Amino acid sequence: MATTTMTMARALNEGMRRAMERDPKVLLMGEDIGKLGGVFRVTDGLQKDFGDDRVIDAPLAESAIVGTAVGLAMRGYRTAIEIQFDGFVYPAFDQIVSQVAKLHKRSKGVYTMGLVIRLPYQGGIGAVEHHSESPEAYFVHTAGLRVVTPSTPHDAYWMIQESIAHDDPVIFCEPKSRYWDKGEVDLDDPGPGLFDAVVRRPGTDVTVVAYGSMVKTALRAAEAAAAEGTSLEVIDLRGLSPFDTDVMAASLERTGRLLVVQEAPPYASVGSEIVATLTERCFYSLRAPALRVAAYHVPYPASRIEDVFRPSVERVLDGVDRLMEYDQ
Amino acid sequence: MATTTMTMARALNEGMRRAMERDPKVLLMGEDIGKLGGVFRVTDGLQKDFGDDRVIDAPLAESAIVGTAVGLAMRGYRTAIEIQFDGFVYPAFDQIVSQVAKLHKRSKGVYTMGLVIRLPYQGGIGAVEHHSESPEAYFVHTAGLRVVTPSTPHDAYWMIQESIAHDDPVIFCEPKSRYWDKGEVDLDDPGPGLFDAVVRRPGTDVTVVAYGSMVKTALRAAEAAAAEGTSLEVIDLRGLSPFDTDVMAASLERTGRLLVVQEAPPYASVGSEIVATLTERCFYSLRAPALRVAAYHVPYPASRIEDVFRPSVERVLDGVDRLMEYDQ
Amino acid sequence: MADELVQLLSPEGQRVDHPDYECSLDDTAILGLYRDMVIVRRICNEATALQRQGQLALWAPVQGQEAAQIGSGRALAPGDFVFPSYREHGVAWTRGIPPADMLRIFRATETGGWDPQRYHCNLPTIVLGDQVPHAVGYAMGIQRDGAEEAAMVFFGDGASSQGDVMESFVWAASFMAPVVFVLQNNQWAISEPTSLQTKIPLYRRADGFGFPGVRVDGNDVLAVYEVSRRALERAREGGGPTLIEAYTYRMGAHTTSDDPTRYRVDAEVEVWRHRDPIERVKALLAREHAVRSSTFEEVAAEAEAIAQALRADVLAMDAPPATDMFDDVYAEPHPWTEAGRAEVLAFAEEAR
Amino acid sequence: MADELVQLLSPEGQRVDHPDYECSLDDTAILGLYRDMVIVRRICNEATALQRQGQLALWAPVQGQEAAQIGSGRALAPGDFVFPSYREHGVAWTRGIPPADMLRIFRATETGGWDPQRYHCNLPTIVLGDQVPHAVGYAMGIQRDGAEEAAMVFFGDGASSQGDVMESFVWAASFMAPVVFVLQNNQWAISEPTSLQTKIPLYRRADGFGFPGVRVDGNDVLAVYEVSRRALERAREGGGPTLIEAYTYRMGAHTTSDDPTRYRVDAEVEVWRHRDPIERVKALLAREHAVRSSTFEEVAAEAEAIAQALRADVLAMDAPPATDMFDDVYAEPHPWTEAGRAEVLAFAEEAR
Ligand SMILES: Cc1ncc(C[n+]2csc(CCOP(=O)(O)OP(=O)(O)O)c2C)c(N)n1
Ligand SMILES: Cc1ncc(C[n+]2csc(CCOP(=O)(O)OP(=O)(O)O)c2C)c(N)n1
Ligand SMILES: [Mg+2]
Ligand SMILES: [Mg+2]
Repeated sequence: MATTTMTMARALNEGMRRAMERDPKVLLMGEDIGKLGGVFRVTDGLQKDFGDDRVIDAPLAESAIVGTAVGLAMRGYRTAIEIQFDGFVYPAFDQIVSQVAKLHKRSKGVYTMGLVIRLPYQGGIGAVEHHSESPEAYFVHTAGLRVVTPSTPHDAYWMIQESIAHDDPVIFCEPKSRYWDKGEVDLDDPGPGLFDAVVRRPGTDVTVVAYGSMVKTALRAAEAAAAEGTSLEVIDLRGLSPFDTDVMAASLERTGRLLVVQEAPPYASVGSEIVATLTERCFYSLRAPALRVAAYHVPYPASRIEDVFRPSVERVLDGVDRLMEYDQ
Repeated sequence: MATTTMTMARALNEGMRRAMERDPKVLLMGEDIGKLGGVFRVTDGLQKDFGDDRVIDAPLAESAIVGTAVGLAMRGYRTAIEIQFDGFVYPAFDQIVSQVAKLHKRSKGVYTMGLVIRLPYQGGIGAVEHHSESPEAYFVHTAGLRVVTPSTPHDAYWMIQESIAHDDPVIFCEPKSRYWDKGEVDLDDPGPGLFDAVVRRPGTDVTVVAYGSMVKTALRAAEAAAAEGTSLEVIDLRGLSPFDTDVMAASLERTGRLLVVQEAPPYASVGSEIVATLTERCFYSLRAPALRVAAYHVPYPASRIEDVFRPSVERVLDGVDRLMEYDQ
Repeated sequence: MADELVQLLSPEGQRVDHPDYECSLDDTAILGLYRDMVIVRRICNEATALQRQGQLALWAPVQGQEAAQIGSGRALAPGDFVFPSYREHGVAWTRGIPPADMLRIFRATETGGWDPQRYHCNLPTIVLGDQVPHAVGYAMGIQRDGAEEAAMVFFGDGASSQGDVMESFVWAASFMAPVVFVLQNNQWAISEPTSLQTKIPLYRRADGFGFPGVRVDGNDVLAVYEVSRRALERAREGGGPTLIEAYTYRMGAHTTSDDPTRYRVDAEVEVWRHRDPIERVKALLAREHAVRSSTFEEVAAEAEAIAQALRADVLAMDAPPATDMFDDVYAEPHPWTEAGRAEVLAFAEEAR
Repeated sequence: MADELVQLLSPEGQRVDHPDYECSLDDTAILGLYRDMVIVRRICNEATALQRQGQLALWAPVQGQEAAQIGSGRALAPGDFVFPSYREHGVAWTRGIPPADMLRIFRATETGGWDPQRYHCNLPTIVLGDQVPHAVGYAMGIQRDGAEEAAMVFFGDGASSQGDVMESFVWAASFMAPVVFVLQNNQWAISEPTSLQTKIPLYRRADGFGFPGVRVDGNDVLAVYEVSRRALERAREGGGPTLIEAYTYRMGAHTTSDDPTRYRVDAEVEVWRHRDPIERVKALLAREHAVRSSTFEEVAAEAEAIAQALRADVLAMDAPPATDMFDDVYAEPHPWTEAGRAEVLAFAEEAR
């Protein structure tokens, strides 16, 4: 078993390198991904090694980046797109929703829309406006897309490869605040499937479901809660469309309490869906209503106050408290 | 009390006429809204009467339609945009999400983004692809926007005027399958507020929440259920962001059973949010988990089979049955 | 206008000299183009009739634009790939797509219609401009494959205002993509005249992006063919993109839902009737190539037979099973989609 | 390049004749422009230092582009309205915006920075191209008001590829909107050279849309001023839009997060150093207008004082209260937003 320690950014880089080595039809496209290696250096060195025919610096037009990747997919290529920051994916929204999501259906399966749209998402890096968005709900709501998000270097390494190899379009959400976190990567064993949820910490009192950046926050909260005698089970969702209802339900049936933690604003979000789905599935197990700890219904604020906007350990613990109070 | 009978399309037309008469800063903009009067004739005659400086036929570019309306708003104008069909709003998504929704905040309230984006939405008219979408969840999730949807000519007449007069941007969703339905319009009394839900039919067993086209479907289902001895309370939501939690909760506390009916696909949708919000608010009143009857997680299908995709009276009744079975 | 318009055949069917282009087609080929146009018009009329009879949800007539579509479509090589919008029935015809397949989306029994890889012809794209970057991306794929092929993409005068179209121009120029943009300027975008989209001729849009633009008489099939052939060759040989503005006219309504009397005058339609794309070839064939009236009658009879077969095919075209909506949404099963399928099946079961 | 570039002042500070433009500014005015540029550069250096010291989250240096921004900004009339992107500190300066306000978004204490109506200057727009249709729409408002005003909008060579920018060209041309598009071609879009966005000079983009495009030496403040003045006058008088390509150079990094050594060579920067926009005006002033070195020292001292005041202001700039995020999201209270406010307040209460 070959394991190595690396950052998530590096793990993504290595994962893409492997995908490109394995399949000559794999291309990368995005703004500044060539010589610069991307603003986060996730594609560092890849253009040098694979050439600018395969690692394509794109003119600045997100709609055309996605639109041309669709055309490349029609010709049999698999393009992993880098959108420079979450907030810049919206100009491509029409191509994603009206074309990427629908062409496999429209062509009765003739076209393989095997493209990946990499979105460095979520906040927590003190950035200016539009650089800290959590747009995943838009894509989860859209039929025809798949959405995943790793929270560890190991998952980043494997999930990017699996997403590129997948025949469906995958919106690949990268928690940018975790790019520089290091972790062990097992280079031989991918572990769970692309859309499987993983129990990161077992517990008995409350099921805490998180994804992306919030997994770390949830784990810290679990640590703190344990010190106070409350046992949190922390689930890393990994797949957002589809998400892993079974793993969440199994946990909820034991704990009777569900808390969803997300960086996105709450309304009509992934958290709403998890609550609605799990409430229906586990109605008789619920000792309290499923609750959410999320951002607020405001545009991402000036980053000097982003720590109030993004769920904190304290807010997770507060959610836990609220849940624990219900059946006492 | 002056009431007249008219179609929803006509009511919208009259409402916009009144808004334009009242306020010279009100403009209309969209594709084919001038001589043609819009593909649904909702703006019929308005260019003739108000001139092409106020009723502006736009070049075919939705992003620029919204973007220029933003600029007009900065200059003090209030533009009611017509997007020709729901499926063509996506090219404007960036302007809506990154600019329209955020400029009031960014300018600390200096800019009034008093614009309206009219979206003929939902299906049921046997149209080709992209002409029957229900994109409301995208906008409800987005902070900074408001979303409303009338279901009757009376509401259409008043809500369009209130939306145009509103200082926040309003996504105005028009259930196109109801454009030709006639109804009484009270020209003097608007009735409930812009975001208020309305109980369209009182009942005792199940609270059915619907909006847009589905209100009619829900009312038909209530009729049928009554014949079989089940009493449905039908709520027309009207406001989607914000929605009227109080009216729904008051009903749910009496019935103990909630069914949300929507034309949009279910995941991470308005229905998910209603279920999540109401489950939390009325946890101890629930006799069954809140359920949804929605479209499916597929692109809008070929319209020859749209009646299976869109919730039908039968599916609503089936949802009611499932709810009623819980506590028996 | 005249001096910027490539024309090889006058409205009266007289040959016209052009400094840069000359007709390379022989009798048989010209008769072939004539035949194509007659058949496509007949298909279009049949479809309109079918719509009137409630057999189609909608139809977008091509009448008046047959030369623009047949001339460009016939210039394509089999290996080229073409990206139509929603009105390119003539182009689809040149790719060998069965007429009934063209009508599937209009009968609303499906959202596609044919196998795009088989015919090297993409499915109709309804969202204005969305197909244009697809063509450019496809062309970038051609480059990477080192193939001598080209992509050709169709869009209208109205669609030319969409950002996606212009971003595609940027890309095509930047990557020297082997793509030919065919802008059919049929003077109208539903009720909006071309003058609302631009104050200068649309072919000049290319000037701003650094590749050639050419305006061709879109009702002159010979000119359209030659201009398209040249542009496609250029693309295949690595010369980069070309914008062709086919200057033509939509003789009918925008679609069968449209009422053009609300926004345009009959006199305008009359003017264009005298520029009919079929009549001028017929005149040429009759005069210059001594094609006999019996041949024209044969073509008409063939078109009639195709129309009748089409009618039969369309009437036989049933709604798909309800569960069709769940097929092919994803390449691998997605549990949310499958949950819908299960619900529909259970419901159908119950109803029985 | 030379023959297409409007230049009135050589890099050496020599006057240059131009057939269409001549300098209308007197000594005082030119000294004023010099002063502006010196101050803006000093502000920029201070901001960079503040960022290095951890006082700003980010900074986007304007160094090298002072003439492009001061020349155009100073050509504006008070009633005109200007739409900057995120690097237009020079333009903001010409609108009277306090330097500290320019830095608020970079200190991440807010997402705006000033009252746009007061200064007739929109807030910085970060999403590339989004501000361009705003300017056109604003200009359409000017038309409807019957006012003699113009809108001016700034964007970069990279942003020129965005659909929104080109759709704005369509609109401006179609409605003859009183808008001046200022494209600062600073040769780079982060790591991407302008040659990736276009193969021909960007000012020629306007040709494809039917309005004038002009390339001006963006490091020549006199030329930028005159070209801008002319375009603004034309706009105000109903002549429609103009595209000005200010050919300049980003001397610094894209932002303080950027590392330009990864993608460009020092020699290139050196070449542009010889074209410095400030030095050439200084040479002119010294030689032709006999401005004494004491005057230059006074300007430097004033710039220094402004920089020090800026530093003090920035250091005094606190994070807003957490509930700031709930203010002004909506013009009227929205219950979902207010629920968040209540939660944050309750939480703060509890923590006390
Ligand atoms: C993005 C988008 N907006 C609006 C529409 C509705 N629509 C369909 S066809 C059409 C007019 C298109 O005109 P043009 O591009 O000239 O093509 P033509 O119909 O004349 O062939 C419009 C506005 C659409 N399909 N897509
Ligand atoms: C829609 C969008 N995509 C990507 C970005 C990220 N981004 C910020 S600045 C920049 C380069 C812009 O270059 P240019 O337009 O030439 O302006 P300059 O920075 O040179 O002034 C990029 C890619 C963005 N802000 N908006
Ligand atoms: Mg047209
Ligand atoms: Mg630049």
